[in-house]
Amino acid sequence: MGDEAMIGEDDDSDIRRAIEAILMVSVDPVAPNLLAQLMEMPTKKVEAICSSLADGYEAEGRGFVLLRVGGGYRFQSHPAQAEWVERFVLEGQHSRLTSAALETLAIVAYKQPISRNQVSAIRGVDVDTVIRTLQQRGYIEVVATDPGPGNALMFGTSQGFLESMGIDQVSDLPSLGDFVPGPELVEALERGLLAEPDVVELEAEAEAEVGGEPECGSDTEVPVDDRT
Amino acid sequence: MGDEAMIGEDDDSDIRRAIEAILMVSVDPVAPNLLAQLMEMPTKKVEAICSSLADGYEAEGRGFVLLRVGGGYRFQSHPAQAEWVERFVLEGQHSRLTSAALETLAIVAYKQPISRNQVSAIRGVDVDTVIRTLQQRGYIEVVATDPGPGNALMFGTSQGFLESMGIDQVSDLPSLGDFVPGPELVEALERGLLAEPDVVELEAEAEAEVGGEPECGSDTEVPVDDRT
Amino acid sequence: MSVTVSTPVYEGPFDLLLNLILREEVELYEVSLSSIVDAYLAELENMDSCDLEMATEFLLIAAILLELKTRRLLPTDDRFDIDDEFGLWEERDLLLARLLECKTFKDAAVQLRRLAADASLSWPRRAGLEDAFLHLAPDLLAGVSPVDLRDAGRRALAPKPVFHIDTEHIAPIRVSVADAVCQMVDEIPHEGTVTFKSLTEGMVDRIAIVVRFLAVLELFKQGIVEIDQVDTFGDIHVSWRPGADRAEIDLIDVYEG
Repeated sequence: MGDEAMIGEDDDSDIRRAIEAILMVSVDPVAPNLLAQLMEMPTKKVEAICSSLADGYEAEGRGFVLLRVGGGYRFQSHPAQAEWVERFVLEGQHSRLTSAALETLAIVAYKQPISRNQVSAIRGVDVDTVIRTLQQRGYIEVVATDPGPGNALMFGTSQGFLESMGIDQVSDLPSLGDFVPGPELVEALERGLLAEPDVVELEAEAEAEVGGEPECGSDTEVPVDDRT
Repeated sequence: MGDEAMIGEDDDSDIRRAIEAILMVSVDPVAPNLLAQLMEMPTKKVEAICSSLADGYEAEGRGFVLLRVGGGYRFQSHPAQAEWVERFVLEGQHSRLTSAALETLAIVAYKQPISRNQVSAIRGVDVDTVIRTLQQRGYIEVVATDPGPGNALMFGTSQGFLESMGIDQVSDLPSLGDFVPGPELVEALERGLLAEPDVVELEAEAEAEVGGEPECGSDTEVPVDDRT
Repeated sequence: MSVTVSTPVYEGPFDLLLNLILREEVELYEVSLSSIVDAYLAELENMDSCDLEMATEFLLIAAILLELKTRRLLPTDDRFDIDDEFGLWEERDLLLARLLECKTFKDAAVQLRRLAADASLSWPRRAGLEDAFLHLAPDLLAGVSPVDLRDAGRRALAPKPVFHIDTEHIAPIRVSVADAVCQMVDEIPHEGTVTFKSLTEGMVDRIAIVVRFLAVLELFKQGIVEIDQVDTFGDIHVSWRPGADRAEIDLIDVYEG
């Protein structure tokens, strides 16, 4: 770096900011050539900036590090802060799955093998984060690849799931049995809405439908963040 | 860094590091009192440190921010880097809400807890579809059941709503009073709704008879609260 | 004046009404409903699919406008009962209150839109726990029984209500003029006359009687029957026209008056 680095300082700070932003929101390590592609600059340059960023954090005594891991860069907690993170994990984390997450897990458990898109179609919302959490926590895993176009990953429950539930095999789960309508559906039915029993059936079309939002009125549409 | 002279400073910097590490591994906003509990220090102190961290990132021109949102602190990408992040995220992660959905959301947000029928009464149309969309997108949720006859489901905004709006709590929303139409608009509307010119005279007489009973429509107050 | 309904989409039941009244202080009776309908239909054609909600809202707006219009166009009765007059005012005040409320939340929604737009520029970190700490994380399924999971499954897999319009109250019209013509050529004697009353004997449905009446008029138009009404409001006598051939009857599929 040395002298030349000083000249390019102003340019670099923009790139640095962009890289910090991208790495902050990325779930997986980001490959330097992907960054290079996005920034339209040489990979070497990206790598130099990333490593100067990492050095900077270390020098400033930050609680996080920028790590080169698994073929890419990722923000992580600083190893020296492990004790605090452990304390947070043990005491602070929600100790239960949200009802949304539990419902997603139930869908996977009862409908496995099932693709992410199929789960999405049933839930009516994006399930990426939840699926990731369930996978990360070892309750579900990829059990197959859909032979059809797209080769979607098919998820199923894991051994860890069986252990947590205290059952030997998936078929030990209680039968879904006769459908008992919940209060919401009862209310909807009372209001003259029709139940659509076919929804339970998984169809190939469901996957195709996931992409299209049923919302209309394109001109007045407003982007609303939906990353919940 | 001086040794003894900067003891207070060192304490803080330890805490700062710990907070940075914890926030780095957390998915949801971390409540300040949880941090306070882990750090065994007053919540006020944690809040002060967090806000000084946030200010620091801004001053250093970082690509990320430390945001107070949805009742806690969270690392997010800097809004100024939105263009780069969008490039990286690729698929439009921003789902869109129609104006109708947004107006319904506003009603729920300001009048919560509120039943579907109450929302309907304000919107003047059936809101079933919109309510379901908002629910599926995680902006609103059932927060209670009306104890009265019918046991209507009462809706309120969710944690996801706060995060989407970038606010810490519902009370951070601008006051509804700011949106009540001014007297000119009320007058204009009244003029527009006038039945016949001579009816006005009739009305004047009538008012004199009844002793000037206040007209619910004629003053600037909007009866928004009478359904709660 | 011409009301140009140029809004790309009608949204919110009172929006249009609100705009119409506020914009240039539109006199309601000058609002041409047909021009609004035309603009609306043009808009519908531009859309890929029919938005039921939008269509419904439009109908509601049209109904409100129509009601207000008729109220304005009808001459005011000087001897108007004061109570009725109050009722009218109350109704209008209610509408006014609703319009104001609608406007309030409309403006609030604009603010929410701004908040959301600003917030959407910043993405949250969602990476979560690093692998090294995963073993420490408490079992999220602790305390969750298989029955709990089944209940969650039932909730998630429950049939979802779909939008459905109850049309049971709309009686389908099952009688056609063509059918009535066919039936009546057999019932009208070639000699002598028959009364319309006897032709519609036993019919309860008003629409069926109307259709029969139209059928008689149709036969008259085609020169098959003669019609005679002696007294005002008296019974109508129908008789076969001498020399008319039933083969000449032109059966009409669609009756267009």
